[in-house]
Amino acid sequence: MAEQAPLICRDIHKTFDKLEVLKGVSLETRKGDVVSLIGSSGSGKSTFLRCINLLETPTSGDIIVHGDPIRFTTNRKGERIPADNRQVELIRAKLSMVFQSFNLWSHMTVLENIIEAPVHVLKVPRKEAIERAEAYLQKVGIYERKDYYPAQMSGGQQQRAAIARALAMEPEVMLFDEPTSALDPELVGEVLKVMQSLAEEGRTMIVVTHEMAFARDVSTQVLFLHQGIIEEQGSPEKVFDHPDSERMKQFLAPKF
Amino acid sequence: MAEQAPLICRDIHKTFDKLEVLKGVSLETRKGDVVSLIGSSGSGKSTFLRCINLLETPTSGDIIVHGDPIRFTTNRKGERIPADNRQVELIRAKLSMVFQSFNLWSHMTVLENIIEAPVHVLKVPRKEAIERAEAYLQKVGIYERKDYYPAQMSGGQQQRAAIARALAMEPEVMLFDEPTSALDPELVGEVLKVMQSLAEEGRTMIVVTHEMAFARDVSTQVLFLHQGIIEEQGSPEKVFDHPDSERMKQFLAPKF
Amino acid sequence: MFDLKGYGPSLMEGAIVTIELAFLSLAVALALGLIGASSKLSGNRLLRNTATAYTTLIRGVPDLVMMLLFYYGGQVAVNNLSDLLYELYEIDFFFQFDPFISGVVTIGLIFGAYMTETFRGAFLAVEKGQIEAARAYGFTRWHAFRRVMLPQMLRHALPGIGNNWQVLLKTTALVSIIGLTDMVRVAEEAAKAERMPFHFFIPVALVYLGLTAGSELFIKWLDKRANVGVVHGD
Amino acid sequence: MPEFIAELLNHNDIFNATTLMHYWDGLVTTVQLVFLSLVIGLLMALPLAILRTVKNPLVSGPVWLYTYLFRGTPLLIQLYIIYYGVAQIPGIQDTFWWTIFREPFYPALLAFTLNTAAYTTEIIRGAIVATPNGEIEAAKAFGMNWAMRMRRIILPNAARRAVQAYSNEVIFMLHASAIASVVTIVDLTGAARDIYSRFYAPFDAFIFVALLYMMLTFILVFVFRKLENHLLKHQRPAGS
Amino acid sequence: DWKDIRIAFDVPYEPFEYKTPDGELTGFEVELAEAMCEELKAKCEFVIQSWDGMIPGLLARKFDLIMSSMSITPERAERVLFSEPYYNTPGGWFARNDFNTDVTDKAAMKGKVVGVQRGTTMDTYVTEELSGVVTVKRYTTADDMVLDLEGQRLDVVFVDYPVGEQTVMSKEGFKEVGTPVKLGEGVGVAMRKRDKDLAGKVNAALKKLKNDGTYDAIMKKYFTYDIKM
Ligand SMILES: Nc1ncnc2c1ncn2[C@@H]1O[C@H](COP(=O)(O)OP(=O)(O)OP(=O)(O)O)[C@@H](O)[C@H]1O
Ligand SMILES: Nc1ncnc2c1ncn2[C@@H]1O[C@H](COP(=O)(O)OP(=O)(O)OP(=O)(O)O)[C@@H](O)[C@H]1O
Ligand SMILES: [Mg+2]
Ligand SMILES: [Mg+2]
Repeated sequence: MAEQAPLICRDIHKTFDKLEVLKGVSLETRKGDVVSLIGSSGSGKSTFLRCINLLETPTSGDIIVHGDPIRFTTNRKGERIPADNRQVELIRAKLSMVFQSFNLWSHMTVLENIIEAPVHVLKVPRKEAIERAEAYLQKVGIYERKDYYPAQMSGGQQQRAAIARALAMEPEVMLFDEPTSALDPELVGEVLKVMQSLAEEGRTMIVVTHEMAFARDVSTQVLFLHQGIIEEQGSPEKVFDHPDSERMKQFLAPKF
Repeated sequence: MAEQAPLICRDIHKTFDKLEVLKGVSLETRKGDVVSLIGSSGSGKSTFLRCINLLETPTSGDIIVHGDPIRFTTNRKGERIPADNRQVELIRAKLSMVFQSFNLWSHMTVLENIIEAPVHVLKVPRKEAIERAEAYLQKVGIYERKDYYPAQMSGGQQQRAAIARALAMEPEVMLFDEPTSALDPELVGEVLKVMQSLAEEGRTMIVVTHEMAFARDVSTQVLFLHQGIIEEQGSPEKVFDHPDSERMKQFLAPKF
Repeated sequence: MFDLKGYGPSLMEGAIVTIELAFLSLAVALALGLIGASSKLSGNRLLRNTATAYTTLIRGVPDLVMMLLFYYGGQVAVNNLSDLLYELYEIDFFFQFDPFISGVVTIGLIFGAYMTETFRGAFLAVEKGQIEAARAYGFTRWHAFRRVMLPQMLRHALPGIGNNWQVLLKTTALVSIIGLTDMVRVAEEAAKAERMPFHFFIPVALVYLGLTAGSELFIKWLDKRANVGVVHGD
Repeated sequence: MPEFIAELLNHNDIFNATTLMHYWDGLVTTVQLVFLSLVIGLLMALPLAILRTVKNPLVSGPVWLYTYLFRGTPLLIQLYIIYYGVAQIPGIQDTFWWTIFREPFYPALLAFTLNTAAYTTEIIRGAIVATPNGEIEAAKAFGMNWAMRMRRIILPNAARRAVQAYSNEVIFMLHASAIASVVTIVDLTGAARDIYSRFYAPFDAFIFVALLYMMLTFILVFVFRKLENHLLKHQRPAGS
Repeated sequence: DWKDIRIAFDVPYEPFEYKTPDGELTGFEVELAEAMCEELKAKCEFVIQSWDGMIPGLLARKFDLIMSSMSITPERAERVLFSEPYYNTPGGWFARNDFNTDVTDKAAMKGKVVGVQRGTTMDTYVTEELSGVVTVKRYTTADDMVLDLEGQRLDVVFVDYPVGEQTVMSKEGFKEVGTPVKLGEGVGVAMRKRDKDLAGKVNAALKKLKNDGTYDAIMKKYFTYDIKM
């Protein structure tokens, strides 16, 4: 039997009130896949990531994590909601996320932020969690800031803490929303290297990114989202070198 | 007489508790200057910008805006504070800022965010302020989102709203803290073009950026900050093509 | 010094009744408030409606009436039930409502409704991203509540809790209508007996002020802890 | 319908035209008293809350003392001291003030106002202090002075966090106004007490008045729900 | 089977029921109740109950009798069962020394402010006889009323005579005006409606006390005038 796909999304739609933000987005990943999600601002990239781990409930469409389809039901107002909270929690524990706005817990130090979920969700022994956290903090270069509160750190430091928090879960699927936006080119390179090594370990990653170099060199699949629709999809070579869509061509044209 | 320098900073130091973040940073600008502030994460770039408009009070050093040196005094706890709040407010009205974390006012729509300071601080007639705001919203491409609240917008949209808010002040000196971090390459190009056109109008800009292309092509001066010290300073040609410092060479080496 | 005309010991006893009542009802109210607020914000319509009915009804009825209804009305209901059982089945079933427990339950119920609103407001004031991060990491509801919501909402709730507590403290005086002798009741008796309308309220006010001072300090301490990692603007 | 009511009144010795008028007068008095004290109290609380957040203890200290005293002592005692205490001032009866303080309404209004202002001050202070720092910094960076920041950014922002706690305060005040009857004001509770002490039907008299209070509370809850919806619309998806 | 009886009082209401500073309950009605219990051969427990909870407490069986100066009125009689009256005190008019109006002259009384205790027979009397003539202010306690008389918010008060003696006349600057007025049906022991057997026993006991001189002995300890009914 073929290995099970870690994550399949089929025809995801999402509407905020009257605004349709996602108009049918599908995605199928294999183990070790690195999917780059590119597209202009407001095209629905974050919304799509948030739908995958059900921070937003898709208006329609299916999400299948490791062969386990998420069950939905409708509430009395006719809105679609997940049928089983327990299932959602279990699935989320397998998907970790780096938010575009970091969302570090402001009342915890960096280290506490990182060990929180491993200790309490995955039940990793505290000591081990701390060791693991410190290793990741080293990797992203903010080990000396481990006892700082988020508000005392620079933007890039916060972003790295958020990345370390996601890595420390050592999940099968990772969702990254512009994980290097606040970093300088040097650090961007380093963080991307860490991500690449994770991919080589066989973890699946979905990365919203504006780093075309990363999308081209590391990803196995590139999705170009435009106004809620996938305009272009395929291997990096295909998307970057032989794009079909006009929009993609325009997006790639040098601007500055 | 030579034209007055819009902004001079002399030997700025800033210490948080015991941590010395800025260790003597100086900067002198002329009208129409575009100063790029580059450097790794945590090197003190944001702190320096925040010192310039006194959101942080420098522990020592002078700031002179249009020939007007900011007066300091010490409070009872022995901390240095600005001596004259009125002076600080007047100076701030001449310096507008785009924050790294946007800091849009959450209880106002985008349009309200943008006209707020022009109407109430600069006393621009409301109608005129709205017209101006709408023009800038068009420029950064979020005109259709003008009646949204910040929480209802994507990261890139929020960042563009913050840029429009700063532009609408039409100030003499603008401080940008990573103004394109959340934008896709296409938009980055567009925003940078807007900024370039403002420079051509004779406005002075200080831009913290990780876009080396922008720093190289548009700026008149580049400052490379490392651990609170200016490691390298000068014209883009000098800094990028003939750097003196080892750190700068390392920073520029291709990483990915 | 201050002449208590021999009412010192009974004022003291009354103060103890007041303090016990106040703290026990506070515990009930805080628990109900947390449950109520989480129900009101939950997705479950039944829970939400029950909590809304609870806060609206309880806040609607004047405290005095609540007290009368619960204690005397409840007792009359039990009496009627007991009569009925005896007439029909000869079952001897009867119990007396204990005034102290009734007082704690009634005041707890009343202030639980106010706490519900206070907590609900505080929950709403917590930044959405903070909770999303918790949910994104697979926290169970309870875990997200305990580790993220609760500590973050506390700083928004504290001023409201402080106010509710002040009002609760004074509401304990109501228990005299169900036959308990709290310090206000003692002071009233003493004032009438000695014909000194203001005199005996001075020690009562001092006890209240003392309790207030204590709780102010405690809340200040809590506030400091709840605001860890937060930068305040001015 | 009218016959049904007439019949009900005929069969009921407590609710006749006279007692109902008595309740009505009480209702009017309660509404006046509560409404006025809340409005004036809120207007007082705004500046007081702001002063309370000032770092200088010479400014914030007196405000703290005021809220401490007025939250720390029972409203009944405050009312007593203001109502009976004023009359004890020698010679007050011959001054202009007596025309105001002779009637119980104004002393009660004064006591209620001072009391609710103290509580409201604390609520607003808490909300002000919790304003996100980034938004304040943005206001500073755009050259807003302290007063403008307060007026345009901090207070509107704080209103969103204060509204639930303030709705409690409003309902507290409505209930607390019941003690006005101890200084001879015939408010709703006063009316109920008059009728109760005549007919000795505690459940009937008090349940009826409870229904009236409930009706007032429902109106308040409704108003606050609308207000909250309005204030919190920035947290909901766009378009609604 | 009335071997254990609980009797409720609201204190203090001098001289009918009040506590001495050391906490002992005493007073005219208390002593009368003690004598009555002896007569009934019952073990009596005295309960302190504030006025607002008096009738609810009786109905909820928190106690069995109220002997706390509860005047018999038709309205109250609808809810509770009264014994034969066991005392009646007149209402007295009291005012500041500078008050010179004839309280029986309705024309002269026009516009005056009269204080009464809420729910007393004096309240009913003033409300029924003088409404539209004077302004009536109702108070929960007599002391509050005296404060307002002192503070000139009231012109005259109309209270239970012994209460007036205790509260008004114990201070300087006040006087009694007019003559005391006998009002109402007097004060009775209140019971639950269903306890008719108890009422019979109470009435018999009270009658016995009134006749064998016990009542008069107790009354003399507290009053200089006759309140017996
Ligand atoms: N309130 C504070 N308390 C203590 N340390 C602080 C505080 N604010 C900033 N720092 C420290 O100051 C240093 C410089 O921060 P700054 O925000 O200026 O960095 P930056 O150059 O802007 O970095 P980035 O590119 O990541 O935004 C960081 O190491 C940070 O941890
Ligand atoms: N709560 C909301 N209510 C209404 N509209 C929303 C809401 N959240 C997002 N949107 C809209 O949905 C669209 C997609 O947003 P999304 O955050 O997915 O964009 P994005 O592709 O991540 O953009 P960026 O690169 O700028 O982060 C935007 O136009 C935004 O205005
Ligand atoms: Mg996004
Ligand atoms: Mg920065």
